[in-house]
Amino acid sequence: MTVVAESLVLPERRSTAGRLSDFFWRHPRVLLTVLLGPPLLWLGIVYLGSLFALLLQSFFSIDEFSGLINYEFTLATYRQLLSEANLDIILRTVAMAALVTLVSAFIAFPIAYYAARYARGKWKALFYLAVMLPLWSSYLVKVYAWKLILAKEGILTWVFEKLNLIWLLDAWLALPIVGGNSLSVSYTGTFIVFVYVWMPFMILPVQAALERVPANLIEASSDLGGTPAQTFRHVLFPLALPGIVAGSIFTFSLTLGDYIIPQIIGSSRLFIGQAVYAQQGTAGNIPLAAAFTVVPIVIMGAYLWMAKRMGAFDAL
Amino acid sequence: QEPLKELGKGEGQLSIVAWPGYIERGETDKNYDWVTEFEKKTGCKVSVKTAATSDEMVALMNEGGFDLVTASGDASLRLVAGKRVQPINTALIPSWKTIDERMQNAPWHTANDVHYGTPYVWGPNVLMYNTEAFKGQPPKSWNVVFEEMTLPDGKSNKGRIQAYDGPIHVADAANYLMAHKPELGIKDPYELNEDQYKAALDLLRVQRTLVGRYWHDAMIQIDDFKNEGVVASGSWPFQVNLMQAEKQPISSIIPEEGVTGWADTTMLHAESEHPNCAYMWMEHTLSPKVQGDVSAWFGANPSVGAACKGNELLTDQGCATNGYNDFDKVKFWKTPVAKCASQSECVPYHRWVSDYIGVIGGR
Amino acid sequence: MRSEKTNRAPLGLKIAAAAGLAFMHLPILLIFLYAFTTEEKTYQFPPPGLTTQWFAVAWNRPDVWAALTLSVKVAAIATAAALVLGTLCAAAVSQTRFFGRETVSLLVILPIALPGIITGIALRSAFSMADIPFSFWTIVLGHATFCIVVVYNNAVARFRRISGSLIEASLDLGADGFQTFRYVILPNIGTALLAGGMLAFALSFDEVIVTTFTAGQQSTLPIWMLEELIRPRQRPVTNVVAMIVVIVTFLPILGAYYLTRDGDQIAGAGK
Amino acid sequence: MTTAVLFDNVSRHFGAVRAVDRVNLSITEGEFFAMLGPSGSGKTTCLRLMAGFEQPSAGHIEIFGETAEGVPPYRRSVNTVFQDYALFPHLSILDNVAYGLMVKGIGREERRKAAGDALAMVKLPGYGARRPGQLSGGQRQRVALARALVNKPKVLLLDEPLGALDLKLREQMQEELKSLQKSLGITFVFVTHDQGEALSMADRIAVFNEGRIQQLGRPEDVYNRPKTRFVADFVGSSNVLSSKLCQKLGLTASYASLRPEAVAIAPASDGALSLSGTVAGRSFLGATNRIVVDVEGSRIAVASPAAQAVPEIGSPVTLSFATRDLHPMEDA
Amino acid sequence: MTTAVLFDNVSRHFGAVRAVDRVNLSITEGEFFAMLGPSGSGKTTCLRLMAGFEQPSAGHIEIFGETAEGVPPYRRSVNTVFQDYALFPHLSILDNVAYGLMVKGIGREERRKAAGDALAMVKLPGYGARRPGQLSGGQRQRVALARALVNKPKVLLLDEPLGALDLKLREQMQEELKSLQKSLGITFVFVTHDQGEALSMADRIAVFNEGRIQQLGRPEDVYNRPKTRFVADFVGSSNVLSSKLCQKLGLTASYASLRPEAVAIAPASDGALSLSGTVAGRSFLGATNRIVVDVEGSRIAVASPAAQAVPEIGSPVTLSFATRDLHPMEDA
Ligand SMILES: Nc1ncnc2c1ncn2[C@@H]1O[C@H](COP(=O)(O)OP(=O)(O)OP(=O)(O)O)[C@@H](O)[C@H]1O
Ligand SMILES: Nc1ncnc2c1ncn2[C@@H]1O[C@H](COP(=O)(O)OP(=O)(O)OP(=O)(O)O)[C@@H](O)[C@H]1O
Ligand SMILES: NCCCCNCCCN
Ligand SMILES: [Mg+2]
Ligand SMILES: [Mg+2]
Repeated sequence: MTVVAESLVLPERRSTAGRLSDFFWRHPRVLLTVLLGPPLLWLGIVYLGSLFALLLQSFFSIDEFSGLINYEFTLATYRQLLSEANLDIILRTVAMAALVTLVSAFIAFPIAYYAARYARGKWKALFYLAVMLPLWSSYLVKVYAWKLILAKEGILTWVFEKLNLIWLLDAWLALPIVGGNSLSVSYTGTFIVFVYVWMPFMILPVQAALERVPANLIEASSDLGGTPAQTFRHVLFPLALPGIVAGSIFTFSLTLGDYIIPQIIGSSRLFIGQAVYAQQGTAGNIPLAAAFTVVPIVIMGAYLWMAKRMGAFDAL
Repeated sequence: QEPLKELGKGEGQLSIVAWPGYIERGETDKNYDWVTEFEKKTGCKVSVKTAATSDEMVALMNEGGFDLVTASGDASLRLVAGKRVQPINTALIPSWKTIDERMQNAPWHTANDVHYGTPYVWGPNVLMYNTEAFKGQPPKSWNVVFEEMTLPDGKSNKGRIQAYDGPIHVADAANYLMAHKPELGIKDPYELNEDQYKAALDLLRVQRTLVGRYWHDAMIQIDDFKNEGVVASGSWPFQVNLMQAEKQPISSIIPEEGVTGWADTTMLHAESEHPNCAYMWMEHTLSPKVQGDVSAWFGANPSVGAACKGNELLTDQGCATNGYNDFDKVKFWKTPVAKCASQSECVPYHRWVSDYIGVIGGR
Repeated sequence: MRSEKTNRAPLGLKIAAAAGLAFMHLPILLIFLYAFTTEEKTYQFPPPGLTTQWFAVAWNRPDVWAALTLSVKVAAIATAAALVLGTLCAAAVSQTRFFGRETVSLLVILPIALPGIITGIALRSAFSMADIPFSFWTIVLGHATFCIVVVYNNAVARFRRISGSLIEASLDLGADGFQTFRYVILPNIGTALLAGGMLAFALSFDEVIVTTFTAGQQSTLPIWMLEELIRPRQRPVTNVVAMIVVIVTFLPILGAYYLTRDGDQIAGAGK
Repeated sequence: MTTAVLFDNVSRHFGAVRAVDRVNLSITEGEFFAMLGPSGSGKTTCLRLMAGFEQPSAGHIEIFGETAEGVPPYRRSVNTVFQDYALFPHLSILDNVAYGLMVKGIGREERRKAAGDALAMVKLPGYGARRPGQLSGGQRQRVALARALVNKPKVLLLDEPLGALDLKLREQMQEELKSLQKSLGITFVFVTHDQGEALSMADRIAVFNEGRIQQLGRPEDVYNRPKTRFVADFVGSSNVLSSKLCQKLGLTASYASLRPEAVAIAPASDGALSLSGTVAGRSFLGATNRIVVDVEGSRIAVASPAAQAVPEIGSPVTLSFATRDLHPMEDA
Repeated sequence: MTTAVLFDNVSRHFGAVRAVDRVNLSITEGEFFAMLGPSGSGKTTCLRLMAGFEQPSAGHIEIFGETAEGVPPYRRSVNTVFQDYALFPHLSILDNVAYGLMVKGIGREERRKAAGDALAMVKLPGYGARRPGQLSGGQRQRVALARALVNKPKVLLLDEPLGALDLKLREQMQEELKSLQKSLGITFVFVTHDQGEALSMADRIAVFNEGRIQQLGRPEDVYNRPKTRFVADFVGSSNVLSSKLCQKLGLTASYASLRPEAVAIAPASDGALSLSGTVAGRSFLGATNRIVVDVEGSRIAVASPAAQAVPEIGSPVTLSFATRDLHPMEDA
């Protein structure tokens, strides 16, 4: 107890840090600018700038023969985007993304629920690892592993043969739309791999949302006569919904833009990602590629807006 | 743009856009290596970017950063029109005069008597098939990939065939129609009027019902023949050779309708940063040794006649096997344009692009 | 939560969770299995024989090392950039009030909420417009852009947990702004930053799509893998590399878990 | 008189922790029963045993004569008002209150009407459309009450329902709760660690310590005649006279309790006992002054009416009190 | 007598909210000053203005005669004990206490010694090595106190430091704080919404409502002579006699306060006033019974000594009280 303040105001620090600190304290706006400047410069200028530049390109067109961009404002590219074949691509992709999201939520929920409500101590750590490991294993190697599994002469056929269930597989493949010559060239195959690769992104947000549901709400429901099923339906699920929406931002967006999976497992019918990739890389039609990217941007923009209103960002 | 006046020292680097299998440094099979020696000799370090379709090549060249491209006929004139490639000074390439006369002034690299590159190799798009599925009765016609039928092994061809995932495949359908629907009056599969074009698309729509997945990448096609039960497809001799080397039950023929094909040119980028190395490479590729090795590896034909004799890898029968003498039967890839030679108005390439995407998508 | 010790999970839930986990892990076991197969050209099932030779082969392949080194460098620098930018942003959003605060969180999320191909193409065309040649740094730039959000999320969550009065207490006790950052803020958000950084590293390390568009001739590990998978030379080598990456990252994941365990969940991890 | 809740030697252990330890009690129908005790003494656990969230480790529980073990919470006609209210944040106030009826399958109109009535009963008519987040603490507490009462439970359990409230609001709610209980005639089991609350509201009080009941009786008994040192200490601010002082006063018991308001600062009159000491502290409590007197090392608090003069700290005083105000206690 | 803190017409507005509205006060050095008021009345904001976390929207603040505006918190020799203690979770108890000295650049040994002494002063010697998470609420509160005191502040600000504590612990800490303040002679500014706490601890009390000071004075004045209805209502449980009753009793003021303990249930003796009504409620408070009597629609609470008989609910009674116990009030 040696320091005795002689007056209210302690002596001003002479160090630069001290003076700077005083300066920031008196001018909080300057501090804010210093904090926010670099990230905003990066994201707001570099990233958003690039996005806008890209969108701008969608108002140009391409010379069909030489493949060079014609820098004149036109809506021709959008007219092209709205051709039937391209609308098919958009519809196909959005439907796939929606389905993948739905089924991912369905598979992820029990895992997240168990991890949030029942797993404790060591088990909890184990669950966490079990969810994280697939996220950390190479995306490409996983996709190729599925190629082996789904190929006509692949592991799944082998298993079905051993189980004498090959008729079941054949019956499924005979179905219209979802069927095909083999799983690896069917929508079913594309769908399975999409779910496999993106579903883990759903688990952690859902788990986080479930962990935030106070235990006593569950007890309150039970106390008021709610059976476990009713408690799930009326309390648990609605409260976990923001987590599901947060997770779906990823499953939906990642499906929407992927071009590698449908290329490797699929029937050559294009998805948006492939169309963008093909227009940009293969065809060198940057304007059309840019117009195609408008679709996910608009969809995700609406999605994010809705998610934000639902409070899903807190669950991210 | 003026071509290079004289050859200087190598810049130490060279980057090439090429078809897969065109530029080998012995990594897949150490006997096939025509890069290492070049690098040693010239000090030009070669890097290769492979492209699976002509469109991709054009896009890569438009983007820039490359010195050379092995462009097929459907890409080469587009590159010239877009001023992406520069004329070459044949005087700086001593082996120019050894080039097969059929190739020396070929229209796909010559515009207004100016040459835009050196011929590389050429070849047919053959019909590759699985010998077990065809049980000793090899297909004779392209009909196995265009029409539903029962194959000699007793099973339908549905889901067991493939087709090329590039708009240029429309020409294969037109070629088939030339033989089977003469009333359409198709004279050149790359020059189609609306009716002819529509007939070709209709044929391709039938094909869509038979194809599980279109092939885009040579290696993936090989995979599909091995693991996906694919038994017949238009293909390149390259895949046939690779699979035969692996002792797979694979063979190929040139069907009775004739074939489309490619004759590729090594073209120099308009803004090439390593033109000296590029000229050295062009010269290098015209040596009978390289021509023979590439031809053997890819199943193609050399552009230098001398390569047909005495090449260890190609062997003396190689040229005949690969169709060296069928030059006239091959309808070489070229870019379809509206102002065509054989009739008044043709469907241009950009419609081939968008419509083919539609056909594959099920439209 | 107190009574849950005594609660048992319903059987249906257990089965569903177990089945879900099995679905997530069986294909990974397959990847491991094929690291040991004796067949090098195709993935034959079941494998004709097992061998450990591919580990030695992978060890001796210079291209593996080159790709690995590049990926580690890219991920490290992208993570460092994301750490700085994400922390600054999180500090601004959670410690101050300003117009458009809500928009910032949207802006930060955007690069990951939009498909990678859009980020990739946008940056690519911006680079070529600005005449920036593709290089190591363009890859880093692309990766850092979508890594910021992971750091930001972790940091914001932690900032939310540090009660505001903690910082005021420090000021009250005579510490200036920098001292408060050094002695109070940093120690309290440190573990969250570490966890966020690890996830950012993982994201960058496995990113194919954005890399495809922002890389020139450089080949990161995923790009190398793509090449290897399409044009295989020694297929099992790819699996060996994939397997080793998983095993080597096991400990850091566990570390991140324990570091942030009693705090907020590492939500949105690995996006 | 029916027995609403019966605990027969009930224990609940968590590992080594004996949260509830051999508790016997019987709560009569219509009674306002309070459980009082310090933090961690097992009050909540008792309540959870009644509600069905916990199962006894040993012993037997009956609710209205029926065995309670194995009956899940949602099949007990017992409802709980949780300490932090546990309102469903995603539902409107009306839907919160109607929740119990909804899960029972009561039609939409009917349950909304019932919920509206319940809200009116707790003086929150017209609040039905709001969300819990838009209400103040006291209002939420009332919603929680309405939500429980709408189910017409036979027993209502309340776990420190007023703990989070302002003193002023708390006093108001105490009165409201008490009169509500009177008018509805429902059995209330009320947990609190605030002795004043327990004394003023309950018909009977069980004082808990370390999982056991220390004393069970009417408020006056518990306050005036604490059975143990613990109860004397915890309930009211009784003085505990040490064995030394007891001896000095000629008592046989080793401890005795003496309420501050039973002590006067004055020479002893006839028949009264007296002790002398010095003033060690004093504070103004509004209605009274609290004067702490040091008597041979023990501190004895005196509640002296505000009107009376307050002696200075350090001055010697004589304390006097009646023999009947000294209550001998057990040692525990 | 030096003025420690001076507020000269200080306001602090947040948008439309007038958190602090034209407050004047002057706190004397060495004083124990309490700020009492309901939630949201601006107490914390006043404290934050003194500590430097907020700047006044209007008015002027002086601390020991020096202008406080523009001086950042870290250069004011004022320290705060936060309501939630705000101990640094990553530091040991000793390092927490030594923090203020560390950032001032005091050497390791010296500051550890000073921190150890401070811990001994708050009766926590030997706890230095623990983490805040390993202490109970009361212990943490003391650490927060030691951490502030080790800097020898000239003014110590305490924001409801006892709010989170158990009743029992709270009483104990009240005594300790009070004696500490006496022995150190530091100016304490103490925020609470518990009237009992303010009355028993403070030298002077400022009663806040809606950002304004309603009354400022000694505890006895505030309790016995509330200036406004609000103060009467909020401090103690004074009865507020409506203008109707005032008129009936022949008073000129429109409102008057009357403390429950000043009322007796008995016929009026000489010179006393009386009212009659019926018993509406009664509850046992330990030392007293609280009896609520309905007098022509107004409710008047009576604190009747526990020893006295309690009339039944509904029975008619007469209330009597001395004229001097009636305090006329302003309307506000
Ligand atoms: N699920 C549990 N697991 C382990 N111990 C528990 C559990 N529930 C309660 N306990 C312990 O049992 C004892 C009694 O707890 P209980 O909650 O019944 O006390 P309480 O009297 O309600 O206290 P408070 O006034 O703090 O709410 C405590 O020591 C507590 O830590
Ligand atoms: N930073 C702020 N922004 C907006 N309003 C504020 C802010 N701080 C305080 N207020 C408002 O000012 C008023 C006074 O708040 P203050 O915290 O001073 O009250 P208090 O008397 O301390 O209450 P409590 O007893 O609940 O702590 C409240 O209405 C509060 O909502
Ligand atoms: N574990 C990484 C999987 C790759 C997903 N990348 C998403 C990036 C979106 N911009
Ligand atoms: Mg409790
Ligand atoms: Mg406050």
